[in-house]
Amino acid sequence: MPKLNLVDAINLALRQEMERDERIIILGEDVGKNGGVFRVTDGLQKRFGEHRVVDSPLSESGIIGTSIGLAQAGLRPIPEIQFEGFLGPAYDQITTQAARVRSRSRSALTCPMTIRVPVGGGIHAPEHHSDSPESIYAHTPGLKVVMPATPYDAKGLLTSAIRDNDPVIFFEPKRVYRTYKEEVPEEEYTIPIGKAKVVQEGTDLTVITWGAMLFQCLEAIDQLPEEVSVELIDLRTIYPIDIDTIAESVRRTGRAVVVQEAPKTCGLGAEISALIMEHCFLHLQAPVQRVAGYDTCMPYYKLELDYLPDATKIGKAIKDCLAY
Amino acid sequence: MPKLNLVDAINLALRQEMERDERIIILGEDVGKNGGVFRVTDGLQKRFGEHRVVDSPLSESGIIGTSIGLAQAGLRPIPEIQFEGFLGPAYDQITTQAARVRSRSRSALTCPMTIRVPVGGGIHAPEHHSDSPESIYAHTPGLKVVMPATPYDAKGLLTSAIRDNDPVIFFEPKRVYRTYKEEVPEEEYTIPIGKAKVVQEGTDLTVITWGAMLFQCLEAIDQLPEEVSVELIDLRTIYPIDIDTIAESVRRTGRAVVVQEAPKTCGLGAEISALIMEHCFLHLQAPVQRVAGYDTCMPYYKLELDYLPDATKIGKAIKDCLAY
Amino acid sequence: MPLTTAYQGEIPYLQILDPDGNLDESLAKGTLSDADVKHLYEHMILNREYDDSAFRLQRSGRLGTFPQCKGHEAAALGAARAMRKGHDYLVPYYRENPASFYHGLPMHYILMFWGGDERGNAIPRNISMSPLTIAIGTQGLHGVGHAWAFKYRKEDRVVVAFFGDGATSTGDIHEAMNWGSVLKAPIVFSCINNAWAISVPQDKQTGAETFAQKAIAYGMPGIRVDGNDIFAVYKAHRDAIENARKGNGPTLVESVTYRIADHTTADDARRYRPAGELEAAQKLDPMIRTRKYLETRKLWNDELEKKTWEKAKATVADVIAQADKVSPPDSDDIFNHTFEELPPDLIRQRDLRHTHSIGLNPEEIGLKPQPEEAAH
Amino acid sequence: MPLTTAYQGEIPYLQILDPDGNLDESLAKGTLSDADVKHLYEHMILNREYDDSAFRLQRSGRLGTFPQCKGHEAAALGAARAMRKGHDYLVPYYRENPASFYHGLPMHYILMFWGGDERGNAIPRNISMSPLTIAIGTQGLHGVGHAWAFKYRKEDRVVVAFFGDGATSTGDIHEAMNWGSVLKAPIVFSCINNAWAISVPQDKQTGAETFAQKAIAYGMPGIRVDGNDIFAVYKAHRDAIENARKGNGPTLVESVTYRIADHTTADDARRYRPAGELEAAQKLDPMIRTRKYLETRKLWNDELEKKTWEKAKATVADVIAQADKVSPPDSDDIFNHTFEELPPDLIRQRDLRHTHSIGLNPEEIGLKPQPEEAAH
Ligand SMILES: Cc1ncc(C[n+]2csc(CCOP(=O)(O)OP(=O)(O)O)c2C)c(N)n1
Ligand SMILES: Cc1ncc(C[n+]2csc(CCOP(=O)(O)OP(=O)(O)O)c2C)c(N)n1
Ligand SMILES: [Mg+2]
Ligand SMILES: [Mg+2]
Repeated sequence: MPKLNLVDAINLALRQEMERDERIIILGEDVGKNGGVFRVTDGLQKRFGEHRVVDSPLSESGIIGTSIGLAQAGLRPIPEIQFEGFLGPAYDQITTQAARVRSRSRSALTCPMTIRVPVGGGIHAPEHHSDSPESIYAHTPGLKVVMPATPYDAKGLLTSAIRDNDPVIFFEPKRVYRTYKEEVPEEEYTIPIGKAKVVQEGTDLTVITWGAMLFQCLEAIDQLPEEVSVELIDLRTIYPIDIDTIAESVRRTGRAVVVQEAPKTCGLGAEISALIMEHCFLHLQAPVQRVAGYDTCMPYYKLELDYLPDATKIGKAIKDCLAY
Repeated sequence: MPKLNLVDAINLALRQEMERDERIIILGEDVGKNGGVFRVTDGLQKRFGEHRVVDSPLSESGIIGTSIGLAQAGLRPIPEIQFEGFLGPAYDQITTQAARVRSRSRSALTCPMTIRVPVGGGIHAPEHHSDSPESIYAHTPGLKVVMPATPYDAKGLLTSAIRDNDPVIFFEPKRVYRTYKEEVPEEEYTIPIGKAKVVQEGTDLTVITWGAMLFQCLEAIDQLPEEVSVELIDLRTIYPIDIDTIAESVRRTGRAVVVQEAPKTCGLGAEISALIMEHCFLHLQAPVQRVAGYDTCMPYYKLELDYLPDATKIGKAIKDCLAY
Repeated sequence: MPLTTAYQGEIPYLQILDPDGNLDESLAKGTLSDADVKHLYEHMILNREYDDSAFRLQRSGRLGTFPQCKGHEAAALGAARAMRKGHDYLVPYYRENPASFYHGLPMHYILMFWGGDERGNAIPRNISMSPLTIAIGTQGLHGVGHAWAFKYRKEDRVVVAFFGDGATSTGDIHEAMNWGSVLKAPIVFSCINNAWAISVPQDKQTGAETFAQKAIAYGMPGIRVDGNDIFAVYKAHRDAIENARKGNGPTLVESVTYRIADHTTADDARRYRPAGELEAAQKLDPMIRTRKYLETRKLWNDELEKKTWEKAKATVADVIAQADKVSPPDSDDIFNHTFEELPPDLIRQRDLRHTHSIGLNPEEIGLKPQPEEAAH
Repeated sequence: MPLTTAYQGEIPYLQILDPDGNLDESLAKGTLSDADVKHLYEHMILNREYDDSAFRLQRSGRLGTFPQCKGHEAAALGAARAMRKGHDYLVPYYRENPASFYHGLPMHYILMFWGGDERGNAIPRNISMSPLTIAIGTQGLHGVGHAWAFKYRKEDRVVVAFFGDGATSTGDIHEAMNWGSVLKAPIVFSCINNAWAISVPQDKQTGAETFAQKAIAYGMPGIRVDGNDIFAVYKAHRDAIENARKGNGPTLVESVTYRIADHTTADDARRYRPAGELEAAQKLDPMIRTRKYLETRKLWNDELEKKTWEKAKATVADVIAQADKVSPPDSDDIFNHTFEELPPDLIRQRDLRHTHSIGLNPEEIGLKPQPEEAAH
């Protein structure tokens, strides 16, 4: 089985789905001839033609707004927003329009589309290229939100997202794009949206994370004393949250640490922390701990590593929680 | 002392601040000649002139974007967004621009502005006129978010917001606009941003809420058996959250219910629930309970009362929590 | 070459039927037949009756906010008539009842919509139109997407997307026109300039003399028409639609009309309208000149007028009765149309009708059963 | 009246100095003096040297992404020269180094900015410009707000706001031009049309022949100029600025130039640029014709050229040294510039450098002291 990185795994999923379903149109800034600024859509325009892989005007609201029309008319658009920082101009079309098509029309219309968005920090990029807005969209009813951390999961989840009949935001942790490879089957497969993955089993404490932070968590766990047994859960889907997998684990371990890149306040970590209390109250040995970005603007890149959770910060939270 | 409703209290604060500081400009759709669709800015254009109370084009991004320029140039704009549902087109200017002016320029520039926005459901309005997006903005570093529930608080908090040297979103619970009156001093006064109010003291359980839900909570508490003693906290400021007041209370009562209109997942209630666990873990007798809007689109108005938390739902959560 | 012309362009203005009911025969040639005009006038009456009835329903507390369409009849119906019914695609904003009804939308749907019921927006499959839009300007891009899909599938369908003068200030309408033009999408942008956006007049909305000239920004044809003139509106839209159908891309049509009503039932236009403006506009009411024209052609008389109003009243009474008969919406529907398949937590929220956790699912989440259940 | 003209307009094109260095004397009259041109050419050299050096710094890993300005020199400097330095207000996007330096921005700030340090965006108080913008199009509205403030305070200052061809597709630039026009704000919109928006060419960005004609949508004057011609750029901006200063509102100026570089150092334009296009554009390089012109007037020679480059190299080397000397940013600044006064939780986050609660404030929140502290 070939070892692929995240970029190649996503590219492969896109190619296979486009072959399978000619209702699929990819659109976005620089996705065609240039193959995307991260080369995620590389080669697709050549293969499928300019009518299926479309270089769009510089207009994020337009990318999502026209995608809504395409989707309502029976096609399956896969819009790309070049960086999560440029979701802003598309926010209205995503939240007040795409997310509500089904509800507003009592299912007379649907809006199947997969919005691909590179996300997160750690790549030494300029402003607006390093944010983590996932909780904003998790708070928006009518949207599914997915964020795989690994190539295998990305391929399976993207396939599911594309086939889903509702709008899905598919966040791609850009810090992982080319830094991690694993075996990815050439054949098509799906991974269900809404199912977390237990990456590593353990008995003393549960760490819950998603996206690029998975690798920071692995590093943190690696650096812990050997006798500490940590269970690590990769959420993979941001909404709907797989609280069952989390709760099952925390009921066993009695302790939990949630790790996110986004600012702490009102981040997804708050939701998971609240859910854990609601589902595991009698089993909790310590308050659920949140390791998060600070409640500040994501700094320009010279300070980004000071901002982002890393193995040290995560390790300290784990130790504090264990000692509680 | 005159009894004022929320509309009049806000109008009075605006008038007094405009008299005091001629750097203040009000701008927004229909705020001038028409005095705002809720008449909150009634009479101000007549009093201060068309150059200070400006009827703007239908362009929310423009309302905030030009306000940013005004603020950077040393004025004190008070933009109005007509309904919270139309914050969407302004989202990018608010979150990637207004909120980051100070940080991005290392305080070389600042962005003092008060964005007034009617918020929330319960007034039988069309789509996009009944939402509760406060947690979105609480998650945005660089913004302060305020939501008074009563005329007295509104006047004092709006005065503080206008004088604040950073951007403040000032949410006005429109359901309360004309339904509640109280004594409001004519003289100017301020209420500090970031301080919650204990509306009613109690010993068995703490209810935390904000905005129009305050009145639903009061009703729910009213309907409880007399021997139940509930402490009720009106958050008033959404960010920064006054966790000290909340924690002090919950450490005494051991139980807490958070009530919000917004959809449950990733709402402010999640943050407060997580914070309570973090600050009061050893005192908690029951998991913090969230009474929230459902994780669905806000329904059109025929079903809005089924959607919104009311005294019955709040009462049940309180009872369940007490019985835990 | 030094100081030359980079671009030169102009925007025509079209009027065929003047306020006194006089027709420019040569321009009218090949446009609306007598039967057409008669039929469209009947529609105007029906809509006017509907409009007034809805207003009264609101005043008596039986309807939420309602935006009247009074004055827009020719602007909407002329465009609607130019479309192929059931084939071309109508993208309304919220003030196109006449066009929507013309295309077959059951009339009680609009009452349901403004009565706060999503089912009023569940457009039946055989009606070729999109749901009503409240968020100003957003629908233009949806229209472009639809048109793009038609082009992609090589269908010869054309979209007509409506929006108001106020909407032209939004980023979305700009992006829609830009995309439409770049994609050469089969769409017509129909701007209903009724002089006001709530209380904001044209000169506070734009520095341009016309809205039609915005077409030039996108390199597409633009035309301004007398929006109270059913012939002009029809002709401009028909030409634009056929041009789009041929693959030549979009046109911007500005129909100049007037909102002979408050913005909505929640508005009071006396607060901001200059004295006399409404009265002047009422004289230009599209119904007056259409009737005059029909009378000149001996196609109409008082008797027909009376009968048509009576029929309209009966129809609208029926529609209201039909709306009244609609069963109240099921509150399960708050949940059921959020996704094709509901996630488990949403099912719990639906079935238990609460969001607090105690008692949500006692066994599974390892809590004591909730007291009330224990009491059973 | 029936079929008449609602609007008629045109957009001029201006070129004064042609690619061979020939000047149209009559158009040039009253524009740039010999000394001006010489000075501006020296600036071009300085900027070209800066640009190439920054490129090399990036390639050697000492700078993050960097967008070169190569080719834009005349478009930026002509506009900058037309402004009153320290009085009028410059709103750049991210490719206006020449204009920013001309207005006095310390040159190492730009290296700090692209080196990932906010202090590069802390524009000194005496420099009349706004910070660089990464989010395309957003700055236009800030420019309008600034211009509005000038008007409000009755100052005779004018804003020049820059943006690219790609930016014209954003809703924000549309809203900015619309607002500017409605408010008659003292602002000039300067569109740098360098033929590409990363990999997207003009015909995928707009259906219009020119960007300048977008002015018509807003009822404001528009002009297209040869953006490699320092005279034309200067004159168009000077006229527009003076017009704005007189209270006549905005103008849109389109400067047609070319990005003689990749989009940024992260880009590889060979993937999408048609063969020969770059080479053709290089022949139109503004530096070539400006030098030719100066040589024709005997104001320049190889010796001066050599000396100026040497001086530029020395200056840029100094600038780099200055940037290198800047102390690393203090990570407390992540927090300190979030608000004027930090809320308590942010102070805790800053002082303890973590967000998890245990140990955040042991006494106050009634928890056991954290183990490490207990060990002390
Ligand atoms: C994005 C957005 N902002 C504000 C509103 C509130 N609003 C409703 S209608 C309206 C005026 C619309 O004017 P116009 O586009 O001219 O249409 P008209 O009502 O005159 O037909 C406004 C501001 C809205 N619905 N959507
Ligand atoms: C809102 C937004 N969307 C996307 C991007 C990514 N991006 C950066 S530069 C660029 C192209 C800009 O083209 P243009 O406006 O012509 O300026 P140029 O770079 O050619 O000078 C894009 C798409 C961005 N920075 N902001
Ligand atoms: Mg209007
Ligand atoms: Mg460009």
